[in-house]
Amino acid sequence: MNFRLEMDFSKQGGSPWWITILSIAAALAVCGIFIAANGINPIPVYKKMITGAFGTSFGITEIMVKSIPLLLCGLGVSIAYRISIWNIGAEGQFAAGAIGATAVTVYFPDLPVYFSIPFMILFSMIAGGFWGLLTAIPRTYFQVNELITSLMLNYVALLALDYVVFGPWRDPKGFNFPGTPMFTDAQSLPVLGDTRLHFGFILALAAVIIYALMIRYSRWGYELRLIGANPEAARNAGIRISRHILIVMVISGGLAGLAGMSEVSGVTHRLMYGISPGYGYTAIIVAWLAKLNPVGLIVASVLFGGLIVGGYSVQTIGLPSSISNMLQGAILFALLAGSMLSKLRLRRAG
Amino acid sequence: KEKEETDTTTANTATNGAPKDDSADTAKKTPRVAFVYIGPPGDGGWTYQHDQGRKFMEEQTGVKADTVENVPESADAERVITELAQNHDIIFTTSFGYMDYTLNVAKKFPKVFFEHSAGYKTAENMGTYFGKNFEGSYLAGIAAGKMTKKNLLGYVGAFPIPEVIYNINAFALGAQSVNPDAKVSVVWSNTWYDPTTEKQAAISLLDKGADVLLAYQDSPATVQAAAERGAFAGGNDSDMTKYAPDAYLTNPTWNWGPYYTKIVKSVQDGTWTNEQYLGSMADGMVDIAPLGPKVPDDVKKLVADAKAKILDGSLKLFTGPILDSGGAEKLKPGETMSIDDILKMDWFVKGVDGTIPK
Amino acid sequence: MDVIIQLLNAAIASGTPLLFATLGGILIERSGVIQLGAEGLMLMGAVVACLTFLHTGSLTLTLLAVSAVSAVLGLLHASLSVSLRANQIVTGLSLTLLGSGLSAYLGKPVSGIPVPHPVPKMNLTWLDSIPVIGDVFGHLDILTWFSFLLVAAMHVFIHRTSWGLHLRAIGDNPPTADVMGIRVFAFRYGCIIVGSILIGFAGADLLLVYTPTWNEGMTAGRGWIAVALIIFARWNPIRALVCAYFFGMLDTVGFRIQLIGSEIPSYFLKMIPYIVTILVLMVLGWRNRNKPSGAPEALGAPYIREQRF
Amino acid sequence: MNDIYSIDMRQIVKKFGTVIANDSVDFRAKQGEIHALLGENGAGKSTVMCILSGVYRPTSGDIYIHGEKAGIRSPKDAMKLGVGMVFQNFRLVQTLTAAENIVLGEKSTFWRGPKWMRRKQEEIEAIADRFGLSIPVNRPIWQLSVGEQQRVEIVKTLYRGANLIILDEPTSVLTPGEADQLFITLKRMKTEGKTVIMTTHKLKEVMAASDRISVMRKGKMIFTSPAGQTNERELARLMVGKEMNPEERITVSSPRGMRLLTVERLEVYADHGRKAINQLSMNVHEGEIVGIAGVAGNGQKELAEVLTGLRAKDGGKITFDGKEMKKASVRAAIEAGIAHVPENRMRSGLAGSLGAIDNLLFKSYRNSERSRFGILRSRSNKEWSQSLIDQFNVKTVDLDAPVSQMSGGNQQKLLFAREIDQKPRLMVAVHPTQGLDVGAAEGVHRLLIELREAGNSVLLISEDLDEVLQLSDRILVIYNGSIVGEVSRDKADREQIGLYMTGMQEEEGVEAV
Ligand SMILES: Nc1ncnc2c1ncn2[C@@H]1O[C@H](COP(=O)(O)OP(=O)(O)OP(=O)(O)O)[C@@H](O)[C@H]1O
Ligand SMILES: Nc1ncnc2c1ncn2[C@@H]1O[C@H](COP(=O)(O)OP(=O)(O)OP(=O)(O)O)[C@@H](O)[C@H]1O
Ligand SMILES: [Mg+2]
Ligand SMILES: [Mg+2]
Repeated sequence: MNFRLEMDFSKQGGSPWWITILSIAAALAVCGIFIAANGINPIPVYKKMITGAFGTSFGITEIMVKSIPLLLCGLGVSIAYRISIWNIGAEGQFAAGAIGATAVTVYFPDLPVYFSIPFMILFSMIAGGFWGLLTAIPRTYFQVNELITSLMLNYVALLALDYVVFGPWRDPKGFNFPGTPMFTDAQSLPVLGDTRLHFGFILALAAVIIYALMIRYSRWGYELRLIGANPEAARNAGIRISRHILIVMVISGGLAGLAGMSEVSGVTHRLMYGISPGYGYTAIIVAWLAKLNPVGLIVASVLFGGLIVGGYSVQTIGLPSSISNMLQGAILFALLAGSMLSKLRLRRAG
Repeated sequence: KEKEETDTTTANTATNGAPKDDSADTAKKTPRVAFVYIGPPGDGGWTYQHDQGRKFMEEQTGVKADTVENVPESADAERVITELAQNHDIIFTTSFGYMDYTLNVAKKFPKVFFEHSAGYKTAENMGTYFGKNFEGSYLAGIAAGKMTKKNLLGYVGAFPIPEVIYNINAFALGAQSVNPDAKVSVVWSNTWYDPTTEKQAAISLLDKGADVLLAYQDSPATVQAAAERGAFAGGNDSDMTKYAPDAYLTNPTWNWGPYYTKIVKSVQDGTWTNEQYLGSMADGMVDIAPLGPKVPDDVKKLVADAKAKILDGSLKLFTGPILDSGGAEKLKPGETMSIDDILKMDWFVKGVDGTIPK
Repeated sequence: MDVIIQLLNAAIASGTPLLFATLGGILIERSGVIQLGAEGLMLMGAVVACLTFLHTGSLTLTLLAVSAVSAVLGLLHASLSVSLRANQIVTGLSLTLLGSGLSAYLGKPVSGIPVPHPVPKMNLTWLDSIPVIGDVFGHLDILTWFSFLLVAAMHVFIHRTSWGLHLRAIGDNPPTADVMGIRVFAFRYGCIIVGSILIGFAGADLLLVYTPTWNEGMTAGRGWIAVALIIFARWNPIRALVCAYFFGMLDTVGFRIQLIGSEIPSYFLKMIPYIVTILVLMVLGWRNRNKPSGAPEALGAPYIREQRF
Repeated sequence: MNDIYSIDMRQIVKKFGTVIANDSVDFRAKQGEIHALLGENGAGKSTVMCILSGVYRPTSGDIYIHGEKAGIRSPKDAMKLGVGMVFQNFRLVQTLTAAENIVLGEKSTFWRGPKWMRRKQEEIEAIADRFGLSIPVNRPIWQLSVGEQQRVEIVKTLYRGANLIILDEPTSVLTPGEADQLFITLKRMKTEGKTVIMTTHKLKEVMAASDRISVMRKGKMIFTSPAGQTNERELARLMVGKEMNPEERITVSSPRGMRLLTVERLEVYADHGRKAINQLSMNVHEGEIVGIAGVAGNGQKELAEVLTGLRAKDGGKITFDGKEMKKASVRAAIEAGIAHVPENRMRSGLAGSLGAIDNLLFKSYRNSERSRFGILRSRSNKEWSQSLIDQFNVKTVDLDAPVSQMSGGNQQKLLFAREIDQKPRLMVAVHPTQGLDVGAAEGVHRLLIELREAGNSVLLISEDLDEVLQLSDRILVIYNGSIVGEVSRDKADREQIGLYMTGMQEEEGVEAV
């Protein structure tokens, strides 16, 4: 009697919860070795990471703050991913959205709140959407791979952001330091009590809910599902895929742009260089972890936000910041491996 | 004063003189200190010097400090500072981009003392500190003006902000003080840290014919590029002799240790104030690195003399006549520029060749 | 004339690390596996090069160590993307995360320490008499020459050898390659491992030749540029050479335009390479709209033997 | 007497998940014979052959080659033992040339210089000539016709020295003439001592070409006999498990109505700039089934795509129901009442990972009955789907279960349900019974005839000449992008059509009237 391992790909969807737990545990164990090599007991470190992130109301609201841009960008990436477009340009669309929102504050500084905030939202989405469109047009009409276009456009958007904050939009009262003037209260999203949790959270949740409902119940969502399942069949059903790619990239970019708006208007209150520590890239991972599932998006962005937040917390114990990146990488590897290994089946052969 | 922004005033009313609160007394005996760094301490420049300062302070006061490195100037900064504020008494935030975040946290933690580097906003419990590093640039300019054979100096600037611009101007003025024909060409790298790009910038200056370079960058890429071409060069923030002894000129450096020690002690004995401290060569916060081994003695002497004059106050930098790069008179003869005007400089002096976006 | 020489020199200098990484990426993607982990691999290559060279002082040992570490990372990548058929885009991103974290961790002790120039130059004095050629090729270091050789070798390998034929088949149509008796998995493993080593070399070259000091994140996004160059070069090693140098050159052209005294803000000059890349790809896409794109047909799709097609 | 079989497969079992594709199959073939393996769709023929050629690994069972137990674990092992296979879906690398595809995997030398390639080309051409197969060795595969590709596949196995050559459904892509040519080649192989195994479900071919016949049904091997000792009738009964007449014509005549579709001088360029349709003219009347016969790759695909709005035309005029169709628009075609059964249902007709409801909604989701204000009317859609599924007798576990889990016949029924529910004026059906077994095919045929009886029309594009002959009121033959011949149902003559199909003969002045 002998046994053979086989992979069964007939089952679709995510892996069972215990595989996820096991994967994360394995990653923690491996990183624990590195932490121990630093002469530090890893157990309290992990405890600190978890309590630092989830243990206090401060930690929890901060994770929520962090998860807003991740959620919005992740949602954008995920919508594109649904029709098999890999938008790795959320970073640039985020910057474009931040620029668009700030443009409202620069050119119409005295709008009352009920005009300024909606206009900022609108302009951020237009700017982000336009940036997405710049990826979609080469893709649909010139057969240019969207990976490369969206990646290149990230650099362009970040340089454009640098240009406006160092150049024309520089705060005249800011001693020629980079950065636009501080936003007024009318240009800032309201916050919850004395935390930093701002209205962007509602925006993000609303976006996710609208997305979930649209996908399930709307004609447009049906068309997206069809394209995602089988583009050629979708063409046969009279759906114009190239137009959908354009629309979806505008929406995808618009959501990342909204993230940019919510970050400048809700958190930094001015446009500065470095407002995004790579939200757009992390969003790709969030979108993948969520596997197109709206609830998954919320969970993944909160968990990944927590992981990043916890990563800073452990530094005060004397660990280098690199542990956080390593841990993220290791956890992802473990999850990837875990979700695939869970398809392994032991079979009796012969 | 112009600097009293709305933010500062609201912060003042909010804090209500809280740092004098008695409950903080015990903590003040051995204050818990934290540093927030923009990069890794091993960056060989800005963060490295701050970390050296931290170590010096720890030796002097016996107080151990926590550090958090690689904190981006994004929403993360405010969270990290807040977290630190929950269990520390003094927090040094060491990058310009932390300014608003530090201010926000300072408002929420009136009992904690904040010190922010390179910015301009203060609060009742938040001071700022920086130094006149242009004094070092001026001296480096003297050495460069002497060393150049082609009368063309090159400068790799990170970003066109006042901090970099006044250093370039001081460098040019220093060079022109010993070599009236000296010109400075400027390229902007538009990055704080990207050695490959910085090196390309340096090479393009060398290709243009510059034979002495200075870079307002943390990485030694410019010094390394110059060394390959047999030119002289300096970097910024720290002594870079080790990267290319034969090609090293000098550059301004920081020495934060004494200031950090002072701040910790002032908190311990209750004399801390929210001043906007601007250090100088005179108090040792800024200096220049020892001139490179290949710099001739007469040049070294010239530099040493000028340094002595700066120290004794007989040499005042940015004293007229100074023309801008277009030839317009900016300072009348004998007129000295106010420090506020220096700190927001957005024009080049005559002899500097470069553009500043408006 | 001088300007041309200067531009060529700059192009080769900053293009060589890109070239190594692009070649490595081409090898991997030709076998049908997307490679987005270049940034992490380059950082690991650089840090390992720095550590070994500072400890041993031997270039050979350094390159061996870089190869070994990159091979291990490649093996990790391969086992996930080939054997376990994981999502290749996410695998690449994880590799980048892991590589940047691990390299920063390992590099702590050598951060900011200068590395003496260990890579000897080939001084071909007999070339000096030829005008441009002599100035450009007369005094290059051996790693750069190695990269030239690699381009030629890879071109010959892909188009003139049986393994090259296998590679093209595997990238386009793994089931067919499989029934022809080509071991798809073994080949993909081989390509990923060798390709990862080349990307590791890109980091090593950056550190040993170009900016010889280790610091966290010293590649500053070059790995991502290499990922783009793979597509830009349309999976062809000779075009990779042209594209890498083109990019290396555009990298420096912005500074030179600044120095001419142009009033164009430097930010816009820095955008040039990215915008040019997109425009060139659009033109090529338009011109080749009726031909196979040159992309490996099976790129990104894990191979499962018993799956129905 | 030769007791040792060249191939002896014993008790082969193969499971895919829960599906048992092969259930204790025994299969033997003698040296130097042409052995036909018969079975309806899904019987498990391809699976056995894939096991023999090492593509699949059996769940259990043994294989003996020339009496010795062979451990075939990969295609490479099989090749070493002299087993070569021509797959149902060709295994060719599109971007490589024919010669490169043929030498692919050869390990003799490492170097593949131009000289080496030239030598190999000569070798290949010699082999091809010997067996009467002509192939363009230097052109990339994507430029070759299907017949040429198949010949490349055969040469490939010969080149690699296979003694046992398996052909999986070789004739489904060939014209009758090409098929005859193929059988000549196979006979030549036989005389050279090679063993040929051919899977098919076309009874006529089997009787004409093979020495021995095996029949599979539902994963089991149920019958083996020399060709001379059986007949078509018996084989058909064995295959489907019931008695049936393999060439029965459905004769229902209804008056043909007014002209519905007119195509005049149509010109279409295909994907790689090749002219796919050249001055094509034809028409379809109400209440008739027009069959388009032809060898794959002569413009059928493009014709169907243009008529259904998937592809833009480059010249000519199409009039449907009195209105000219100027722009290519799938939606306009749907609204005009043109239904489409695409050639490969899983590739372009259905979305495998979605459930039955979503697949049924394809064409109607824009109607006010199915959606309102951009929102789908979920509840009423569900009821509607259920009624369709009941009406067309589609077997499915659950309305939301992915349709990829359905069997091929049920998938096709689902597709027809959707298209017919549109109440189409014209149905463009491309290979509607491809991959279906006899029973399911019959059902499809009935649906097409019902459409005609209701006064609608069908444009039946099929490579299966029998099917075209069986159903059509009128047969048009397409060759090289033009209609080269027209035959009415009473005068249909296989040979004549075969000549048209191969372009050997062109009817004078064929003009759609
Ligand atoms: N890779 C696979 N995965 C899952 N099921 C499969 C696979 N290949 C075949 N099957 C199943 O095995 C059974 C036999 O399929 P096989 O392809 O051998 O039939 P066949 O006799 O060749 O039919 P056809 O005439 O359509 O080619 C079918 O039920 C089919 O669905
Ligand atoms: N790719 C696949 N993956 C998993 N199961 C499959 C796959 N293809 C087919 N099956 C299963 O195999 C069974 C038989 O499928 P197949 O298409 O061969 O049916 P069939 O015998 O040809 O029936 P029909 O006469 O309706 O065409 C189905 O029940 C289906 O669930
Ligand atoms: Mg079959
Ligand atoms: Mg079937």
